[in-house]
Amino acid sequence: MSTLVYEKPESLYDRKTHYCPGCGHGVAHRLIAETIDELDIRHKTIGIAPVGCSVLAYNYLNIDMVEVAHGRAPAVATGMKRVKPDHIIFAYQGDGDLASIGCAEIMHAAHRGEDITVIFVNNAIYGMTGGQMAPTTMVGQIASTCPNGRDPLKEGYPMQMAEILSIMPGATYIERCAITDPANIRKTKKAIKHAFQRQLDGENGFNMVEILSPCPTYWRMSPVDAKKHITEQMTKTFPLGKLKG
Amino acid sequence: MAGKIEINTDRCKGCYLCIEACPKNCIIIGQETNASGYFPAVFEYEDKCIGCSMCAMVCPEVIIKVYRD
Amino acid sequence: MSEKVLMCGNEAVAEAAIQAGLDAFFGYPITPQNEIPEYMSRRMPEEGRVFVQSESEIAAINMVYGAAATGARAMTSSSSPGISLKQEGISYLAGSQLPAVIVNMMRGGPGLGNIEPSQSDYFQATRGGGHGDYYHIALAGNSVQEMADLMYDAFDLADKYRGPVMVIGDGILAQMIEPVDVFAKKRPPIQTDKSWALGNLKDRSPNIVNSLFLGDNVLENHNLRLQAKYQIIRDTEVRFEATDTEDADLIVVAYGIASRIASSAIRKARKKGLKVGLFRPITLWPFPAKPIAALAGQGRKFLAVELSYGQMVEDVRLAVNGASPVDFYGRAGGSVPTVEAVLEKIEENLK
Amino acid sequence: MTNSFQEKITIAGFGGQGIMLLGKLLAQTAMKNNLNVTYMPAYGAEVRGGTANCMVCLGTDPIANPMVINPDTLIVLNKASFSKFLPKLKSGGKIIVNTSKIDNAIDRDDIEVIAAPIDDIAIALDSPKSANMVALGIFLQSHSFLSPQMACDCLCDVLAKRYHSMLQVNADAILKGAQSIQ
Repeated sequence: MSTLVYEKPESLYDRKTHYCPGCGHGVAHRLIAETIDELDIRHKTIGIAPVGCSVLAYNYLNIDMVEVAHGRAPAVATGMKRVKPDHIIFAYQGDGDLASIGCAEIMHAAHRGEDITVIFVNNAIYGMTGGQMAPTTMVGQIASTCPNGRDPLKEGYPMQMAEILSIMPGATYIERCAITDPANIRKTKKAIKHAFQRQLDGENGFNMVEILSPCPTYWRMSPVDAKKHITEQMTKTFPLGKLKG
Repeated sequence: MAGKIEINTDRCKGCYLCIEACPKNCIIIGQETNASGYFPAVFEYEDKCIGCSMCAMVCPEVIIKVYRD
Repeated sequence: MSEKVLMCGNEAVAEAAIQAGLDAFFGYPITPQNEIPEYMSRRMPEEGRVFVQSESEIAAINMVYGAAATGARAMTSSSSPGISLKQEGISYLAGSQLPAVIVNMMRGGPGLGNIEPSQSDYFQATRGGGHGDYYHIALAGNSVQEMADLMYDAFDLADKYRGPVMVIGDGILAQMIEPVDVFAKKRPPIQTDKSWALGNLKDRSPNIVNSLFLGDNVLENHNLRLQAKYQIIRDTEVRFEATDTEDADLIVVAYGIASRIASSAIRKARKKGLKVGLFRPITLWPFPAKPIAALAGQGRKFLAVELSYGQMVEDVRLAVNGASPVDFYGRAGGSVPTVEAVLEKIEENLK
Repeated sequence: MTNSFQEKITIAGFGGQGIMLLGKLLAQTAMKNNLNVTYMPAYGAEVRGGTANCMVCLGTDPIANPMVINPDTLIVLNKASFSKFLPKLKSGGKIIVNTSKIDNAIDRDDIEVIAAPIDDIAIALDSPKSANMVALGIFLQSHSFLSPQMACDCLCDVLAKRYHSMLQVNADAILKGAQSIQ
């Protein structure tokens, strides 16, 4: 007599995604959906989809969602949380959205200590527009707008947003995780759950979970190699672990 | 402990992360393409499965159901 | 009946918004509208409502977007350069069909311009302003009292038509102090269907607030629905004030502060026996084209007076459609037309 | 029943002389006594120092245009304002000049000059900061539409609560200003 021990969470639609094979967004969506189900907060959670590959996140997460302008998710989240303080408000953002065009919005949401959660999916590249350099692209990493690899003298160093935000008094929980192997995926979920639980408990402060996530397509790697690349290379620039809280 | 998985192969995109994650090597690459043109992951060695859910944990498409006895 | 008090336009607009049921204000300082966020920062917490000074105009309009998406009455205010920054968010509000109120106390431009009164954002306010095929209602008062009164209408119209509504003033209307009763037009907010709002997900499928429409014709169909809404607004929401236009040989068209300067000139012209009237658009969009067309012809002339270099005059010409000559007089860049200059222009037209 | 009238006033001085408060009190007094009124502060980029000026229009009819280009009455409390605004004063208009700070010759003979050592009157009251109120007293005394006492009665409406201990001092200054030109 076998029993079902794992299936897709209720807060995730049973739907084909537009993501490339091996993309980390699918796993990140699932972890959020599982967290929402397990905390039983579907009726009072609002998600914010960014511009970037996850622009259509509202097609996959079976919850109330809003799609917003590029980089502005933390400002939208601010407006929402202020009028709906009993709701769990999370912004789902990529690296271009959060660290480049939306740098002011993320810094100030953290600075004000908005009681929101940001799920920051960092794959060090612009996926949707075709593999251009991101603010988090690593030194030496090739992208379509730095074809010889990122040169810090010309393009600057990758922005370490978790470290930058963690020094702000308004930010109370910041952790960097990775979607690589089952153990790290479990840790990622635990971090998301902790962040949402903080909102649920009415704890003050800005929460962010940064997720190092593979982009096999624009890293020009197989999905399996892309995961190894996170473990072996990406974590050197973006070390895993809790930075605050 | 015996387990069983069901892969919705129609929706598989052939990333094979599940194959890499499976500690018992129960999953293989299928021989025929699915509707999207991918060679899907296929649950082949059913007797070896322990229902550990590692495959489901890494699957980006969330198309694996896991059963355990 | 409540008593009139002295308030500047900015403060009157702010208090009227609160009385109209504003739930959340988000803003960023810029002269000459600073009294609005300052006033809100005092009063909104007193009412147990939300005030946030944002990090930028872009953030402010997106905070409005977030609050509005949950069905709250949300508002921001700014002045010309700041309104340019908000255009991204205004386009998204229009695309996502979210109600919100934006106040623009116009100053001189282009660029950083200056902080003096101006009406040079007329094109921006009446042609959508941001990207995409959209319009929003634009309401322009010409006194502190009317600016306050229009706030009640602005929130109701935003809710009724599910979209952004702009209330347009200028540096003078923002700063000038006049006796005002901000409660004069107080009424309960109109009740509209807000089943589209986010939050409290129970016994329904999830709501999505979105301006992204992919797929064949999907966006075009969305645009057609918006256009149908705009047509209803054009047909039903036009507002204007016509004074002494019936017997007029010349009709001066002016809105906002320009209409007050024009009315001084018209009064002097009437004393000289010249038959001059004033047509004052209150909705800049929808522009009162039909009422102007009805006055055109019959040997009548028109004169548009603006604190800009010929923006509204284009709408007057479109409305008149060749039936009458349309002249223009305006100053811009923060310079204000004098009554004498307008009178001279009137006399020149009636020679 | 007064005859129909409209008065356009420019009040100017340097920042800190209480120009804005003078304008606001005049506007409040007009409103309280059933006149139509507009008050338009000039707002500049400079915050402290520099010149400050405001425009007040009051009268029996609704005020169409709140802008004052050529005032009927000009109140000037410092030299810079005197030089800037005197040429704009309407022919037949009145100028109230603070002779404590302005010793310039007036080169127009088509206007009525009301000269008073406004700062010195305030200093004599032991309240140098009330020069603005002295000026208002002079203005009201030199026109017939509102009495100095009416302004005194409106002080509590425009002075912030924390300054209400200064109500009497300001009222004294208004009345003293009025007396100075009787």
